[in-house]
Amino acid sequence: MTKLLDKQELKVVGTRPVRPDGADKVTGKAVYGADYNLPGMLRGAILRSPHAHARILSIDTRKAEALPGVKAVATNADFPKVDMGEIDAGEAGINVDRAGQMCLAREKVFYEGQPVAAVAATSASIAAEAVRLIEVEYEVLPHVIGVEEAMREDAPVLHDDMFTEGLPETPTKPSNVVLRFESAKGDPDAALAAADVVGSGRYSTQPVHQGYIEPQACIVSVGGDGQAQIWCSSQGQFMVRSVTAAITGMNLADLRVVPLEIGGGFGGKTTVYLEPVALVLSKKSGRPVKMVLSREEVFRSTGPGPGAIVDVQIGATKDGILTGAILEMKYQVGAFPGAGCQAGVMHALGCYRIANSRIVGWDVVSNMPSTHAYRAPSAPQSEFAVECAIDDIARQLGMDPIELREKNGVKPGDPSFSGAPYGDIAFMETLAAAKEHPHYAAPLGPNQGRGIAAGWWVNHGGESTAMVSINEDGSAVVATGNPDIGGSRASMAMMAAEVLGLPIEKVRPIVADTSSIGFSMLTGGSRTTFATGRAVSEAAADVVEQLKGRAAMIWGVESDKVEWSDGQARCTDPQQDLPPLSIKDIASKTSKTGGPIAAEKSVNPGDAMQTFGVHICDSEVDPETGHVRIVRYTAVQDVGRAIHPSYVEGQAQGGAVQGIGWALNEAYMFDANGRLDNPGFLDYRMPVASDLPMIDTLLVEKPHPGHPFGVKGVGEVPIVPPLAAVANSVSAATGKRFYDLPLSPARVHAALNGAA
Amino acid sequence: MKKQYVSTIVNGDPADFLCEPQTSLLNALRDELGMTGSKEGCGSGDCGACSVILDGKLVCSCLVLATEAEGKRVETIEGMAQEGRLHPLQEKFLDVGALQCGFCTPGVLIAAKALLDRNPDPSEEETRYWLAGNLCRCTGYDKIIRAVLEAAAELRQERAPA
Amino acid sequence: MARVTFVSSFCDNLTGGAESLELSAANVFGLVRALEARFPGMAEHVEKRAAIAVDGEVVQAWGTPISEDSEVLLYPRIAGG
Amino acid sequence: MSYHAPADVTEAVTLLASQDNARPLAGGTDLLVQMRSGRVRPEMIVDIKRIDRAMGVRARDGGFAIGAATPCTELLNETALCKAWPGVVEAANLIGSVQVRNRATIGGNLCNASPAADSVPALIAANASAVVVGPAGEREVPVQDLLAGPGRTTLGKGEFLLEILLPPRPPRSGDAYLRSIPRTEMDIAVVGVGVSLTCDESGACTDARVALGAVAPTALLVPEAGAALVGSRLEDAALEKLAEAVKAACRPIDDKRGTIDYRIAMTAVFAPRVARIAHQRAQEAA
Repeated sequence: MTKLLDKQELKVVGTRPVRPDGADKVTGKAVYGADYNLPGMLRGAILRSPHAHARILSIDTRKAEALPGVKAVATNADFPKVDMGEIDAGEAGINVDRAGQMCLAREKVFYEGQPVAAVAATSASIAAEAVRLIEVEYEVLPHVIGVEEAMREDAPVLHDDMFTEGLPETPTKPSNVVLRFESAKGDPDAALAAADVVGSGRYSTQPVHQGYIEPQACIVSVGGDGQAQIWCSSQGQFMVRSVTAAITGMNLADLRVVPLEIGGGFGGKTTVYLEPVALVLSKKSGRPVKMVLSREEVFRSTGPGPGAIVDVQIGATKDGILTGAILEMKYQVGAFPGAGCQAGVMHALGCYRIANSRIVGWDVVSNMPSTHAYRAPSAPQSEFAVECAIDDIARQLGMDPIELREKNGVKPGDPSFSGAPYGDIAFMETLAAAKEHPHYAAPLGPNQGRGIAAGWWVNHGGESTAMVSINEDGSAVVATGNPDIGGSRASMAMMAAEVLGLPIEKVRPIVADTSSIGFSMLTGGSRTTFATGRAVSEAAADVVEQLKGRAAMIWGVESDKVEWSDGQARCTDPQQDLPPLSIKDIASKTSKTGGPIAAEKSVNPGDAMQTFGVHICDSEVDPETGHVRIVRYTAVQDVGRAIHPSYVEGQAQGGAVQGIGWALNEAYMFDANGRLDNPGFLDYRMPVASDLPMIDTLLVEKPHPGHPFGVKGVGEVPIVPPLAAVANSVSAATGKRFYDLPLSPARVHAALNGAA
Repeated sequence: MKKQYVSTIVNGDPADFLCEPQTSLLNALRDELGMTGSKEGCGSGDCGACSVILDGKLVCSCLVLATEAEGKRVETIEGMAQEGRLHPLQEKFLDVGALQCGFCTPGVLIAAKALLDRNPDPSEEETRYWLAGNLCRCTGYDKIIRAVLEAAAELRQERAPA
Repeated sequence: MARVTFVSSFCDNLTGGAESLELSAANVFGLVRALEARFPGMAEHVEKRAAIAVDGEVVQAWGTPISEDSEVLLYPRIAGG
Repeated sequence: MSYHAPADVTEAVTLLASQDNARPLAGGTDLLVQMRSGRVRPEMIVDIKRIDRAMGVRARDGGFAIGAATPCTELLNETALCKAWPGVVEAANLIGSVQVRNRATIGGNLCNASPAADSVPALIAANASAVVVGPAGEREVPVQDLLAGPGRTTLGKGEFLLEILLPPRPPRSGDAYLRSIPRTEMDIAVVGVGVSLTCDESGACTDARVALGAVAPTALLVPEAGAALVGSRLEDAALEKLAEAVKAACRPIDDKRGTIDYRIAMTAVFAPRVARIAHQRAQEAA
C-alpha cells in the first residue's frame, strides 16, 4: 500500500488539469442515456396508475396489442416469481419484490404514477397511443399522504403484511409504521431538567426531489439465446445488473451493462425503474427496446428524499456545554420503505459530544412514490432541527454560535455513533476556518441576517476494482467500474499519473462495463475518489513494481537496486553507471522481458472517514412580502486532500445550492385526491442562476492517514448545513424562529404577520 | 399520419428531414438528423437543456415545431467549435470546471454564446438573469457564471485594437 | 468471551431487546454463527443490515480474528446517496 | 394533425373555421406544452406568423398596433413603444426565460387566458383593445372582453387575434407592472399588478387605471383602485385607499402557487409600489 505522499512532493494531485472527458461534453458528443440508438429499435411507453391507492382487478391489453406497430406488452406477471428477498445492491440492500413493483405494479398500486403496464412499438407516438388503449379495472381505496395521518389507528393501511419492527413485542395488526429505531445513552431526562437553557421545537421538512436534469433512460437488447445487453445512464452499472437480473430471474453472467454518461444522480439513480421493463419487452419482441422517462414521470414515479417531522430538545449549561438531548423523528418514506430514519438518528447529534441523549426514529409509509437516497440521505432533515436548536441556545446565552459549537464539537478519539473512536476528523479546524473567514465579520445591511450551521456525513468505503495497463509507447490506461458524475475520471487519472510519475495527458481513464472490470459498488456515498482512488493507486503501484523488475532485468541488476521516480527507473547500485530507463524504454521491450504490463486491484476499505462542513449564509428578507434573498454564501468544507480542487469546490457549491433550494422553495405538493400537483420544473421550484450569489468555498485539508493521497469523501456533506444556515439567517434577519421548510415567501409572510 | 418534408440549414449545412406535424424541432434534430447534443430535460421550456439558436434567436427547441424551421438557420452545440477548434466559451468551461455531469452544458453554452453575441460585456447580474432559463443541478451556477464572464473578457481583448 | 454490544435498537426484533452479551468466537464468521444459534434470523440480518467494529476498528473482512477480551459493536450500515 | 402557415388573413380564417378542433399558433410556448401533456389535441394548427399584420409593431391613430404573433423580446427594440408604454413592455419581458420570450407573444399570452398571465394586467391598465378577425370580418374589443375564465376566451369558431392596439398617450403619462413570484425568474405570478396613469403639471393624478392578475378567474380592471389615485399625488392616504380597493376586488383561490390570504395581502403591497413607479415615470415623461 503506497504511503501517504507529502503535499510538496506531489506533481499532479492538487493541480487543476482539464478533465479527459471534457471535450466531448462541451461539444455535445458525449452519449447520455437517451442519446444511444440501435438499428431495429422499438420505443417503450408505460401506463401509470391515476389513483394514489387502489387494487388492480384486471388489465386488458388486447386492444393495445392489436394496434399496428405494437410489438410487445408487459405487466408484472412477466416478472418470474423469484424468492430472492433482499439483495446486497445499491446502498443498503434492495428488496427485489418491491423494486419489481416500482417497475410494474403487482396486485395493488400505492402511489399515483406507479407503472401498471408497458408497451413497445415501432415509434414513440404509436407506443403512447397503445398505452391509452390498455384498460385497467381498479378498486379505488382511500389514501393517506401525511406522515402523522398515516400513523393514525384509523389510517388506510397500505401493506397488510407490514408489522412494525423494533417494538418490544411485534404487533399482530398490520400498520403503516415500518419500524421504530432508538439510540440512547446516559440520562437525558435528568440532564434536560438540570439544564440552564433549552433549545427546542418541532421542525418539519417536505419530500424533495434530487432534480437531476437528465431523466432516466435505457436501451435493452435481448439476444436469441437469452443473453442481454443494457446501455443506460445510472450511478452504478453493477447495481443495474444485480437488480435487473434479480427482478427478471437472469444469471448475472448473461447480462452485460454498458454505462453511458449520466446527467446527474445525487442518489436518485442508485436503483432501477426502466431496465427490467425494457428487458421483458425486448425478450418478447426480439428487438432492442429504448425507454426514456418524461420529466413528469420522473417526479411522479422515482424516489424523492423523505419529508420528516423532528421534535428536538437540547439542554445546555449557562457557559455553553451541551448536556442532554431528546429527539423524536418521523420519516415519510413513501409507498415502500426506502430512505428512512436510521441515518437521520445516527447523524442527528454526531457533530457534538453530548453525554446524555435519546433519539427515537419512526419510518412511516404513505401513498407517495417510495423514497430513495438523496445526497447524505436522511441526515439533512435531522441535522436541520439540531442546528436550529443549537442556534437558539446560542442566542439565549448571547454566545457566538461558532464558539458554542467549538466548545462541544467532536475531536479525534471521541466516540462516534458506532462507539468506535473518530479518526483524524477536522471539525475543529473547519469551525476555526469559518470563524476567521472575512465573511463571518462582514457588515450586514437593513433587513439582513447572518446564520451559520454545521453538518457532517459518515461517508463510505465499499468494494471497488481498478485496472492499470501500460501501452507500448509508455502511456497508460486506467479502467474503473464507477460512472463519472462530477469529474471522477480526472481524479482517477491524476492519482495513477502521480504514482506512475507520468504527465496527466499520458494516462487515459475509462469507465468499463460489467463484463470488462471486476465488481465495483456504485458511485455514491461519497466513496468514489476514496475507495476507487485507492484501488487505482494500488494497481498503479503494482505496475511500478513490475516496471522496476523489468528494468532490473534489462540492466542485469538485483531488483532492489532499482528506484522509480518521475516516470523513470534509476539504478541505485553505486558500481553501475547506467542512464535511467523511461517508462517508454521499458514498455517497448515488454515482449522480451515477460509480456504485457498491467495490474487489476480490488479493495474494500472500511476506514472511510467522516467529514464536516460549516456554512455561513447572509439573507435579506422583504418584511412586506416575505421574500428571502440569499445575498452572500460561504461553504467551509473539510476535505482530507483535494485531488482536483475545481471539482471538490464544485461539490461544495452544488450541494450548498441544492440545500438552499430545499430550504427556500422546493417541496412535493399533493392535491386532495393524492395526486402530485407540481410534477414539473415550473412548480417544483429549484434555484435558477438569478436566485443566487457566488458560492464562495474554503477547502480545509487535513489528510486521511490511511489513504495514499489523504482523500476523504466530500460529495454529500455540503447538502447538510444549508437548511439550517438559511433558516438561521432568516431568523437573524426577522427576530423570529422558523421551524418549517420550505421558507417560501407566503410562509415567511404568514409567520411574520402572526398567522399560525 | 402523413409526414412533412422540411429543409433547413443546420450549423451552416443544408439539412432536410421528414417529420410528423407535431414533432418538435428538438426531436427532429435528435431522431431524424442524429444530432443528440441538444438534450430534453423537461419538454416544457422550463430547463433550457434543448436551447438552440433559430435565425439568430435563442430558443427552446422543444417548444418549436420542426415544420416551423422550414427555410430557417439552426445553430446547435455541434456547430459551436469551428474546424475542430473549441469556441473560447467551451475552452473556458473546461479550464474552470464549469460543468460536472455535463447534461445542461450544451444548452448553457449555446445560451452564453447568444448572450455574448449580443452583449460582449455583460455584468454578473445580466449573465445570471440571461441564464435563468438554463437549469443546472450540479454546479450551483458559480463556476458557470465565472467562466462566461472570463470568456467575455478574453473575447473583448481579442477584438480590442492591438 | 468477547463482549458484543448492539448499538441502537435495530436488532431488538430478533434479540428481544438485549443490550449486549458475551460470546466466544475465533473471528466474525464464528461470531455471526454464534449469534444465529442464540437468536435465529440474526445471520441474515447482520449480513444485510449491520456494520461491525472490532476493538474500535470498522471491519469489512469477517476473517478478522476476535480475541477473548475483544469489544465488538454491531450498528446499522448506512451508505449514502 | 395537419400544419398550415397561410400568409393571408382570410385563408387563415377559412382554415380555422373548417374544423372544430383547429388552433392558431403564434409563439407556441403555451400551446405546445398543452399538446404534449395531452390537455389539448388539435386536429389542425394554423401558424399565423407569416401574416404581415400579425407580426411587428406599427404606429396607428396616434397609438401603436402590435402584431399578435410578435415575440415579446421584439418589443424591446421598439424605442417609441418602450418610451410610451414601459409597463406593457416590461410585463411582456417577465414571461418565462429569454428562450421562452424569444418565441412567446402577448397575443398568445392573452388568448391562453391564464388568470396569472403577466402581460394582461398591463394591457388592461393601458386600456388596450384587441383586433379579432373571423368569418364575420374584423372587430375591435377591449382586451378584457376576450377573457371568459381560466383558459377560456370569447373567441368564436374560425376567429383569431390579429393585433393588439394601444391608445394614444396624453403627455405626463406612465405605466408599470410588477408581480410576486417565489424565485427571481421562470415563475408564474402569484399576484400581478398593472397601473397606468396620467398627471397634470403639478403631478396630481388626472386619470388612472389599475388591473390585477392571478387574484380572480380572469385578470380584471379595478375602477375603485384607479379612482383612489385620481386627484392625488400618491400621498399615503391615497395609496391606503388604493390598497383597500384592490384588496376588496380580490376573489383569489388557494392553489399550488399561492394562498388566498397571501394573494390578498400581496395586492395591497404591490399596488402602491407599481403606482409609485408609474407616477415617477409619468413625471419623468414630462
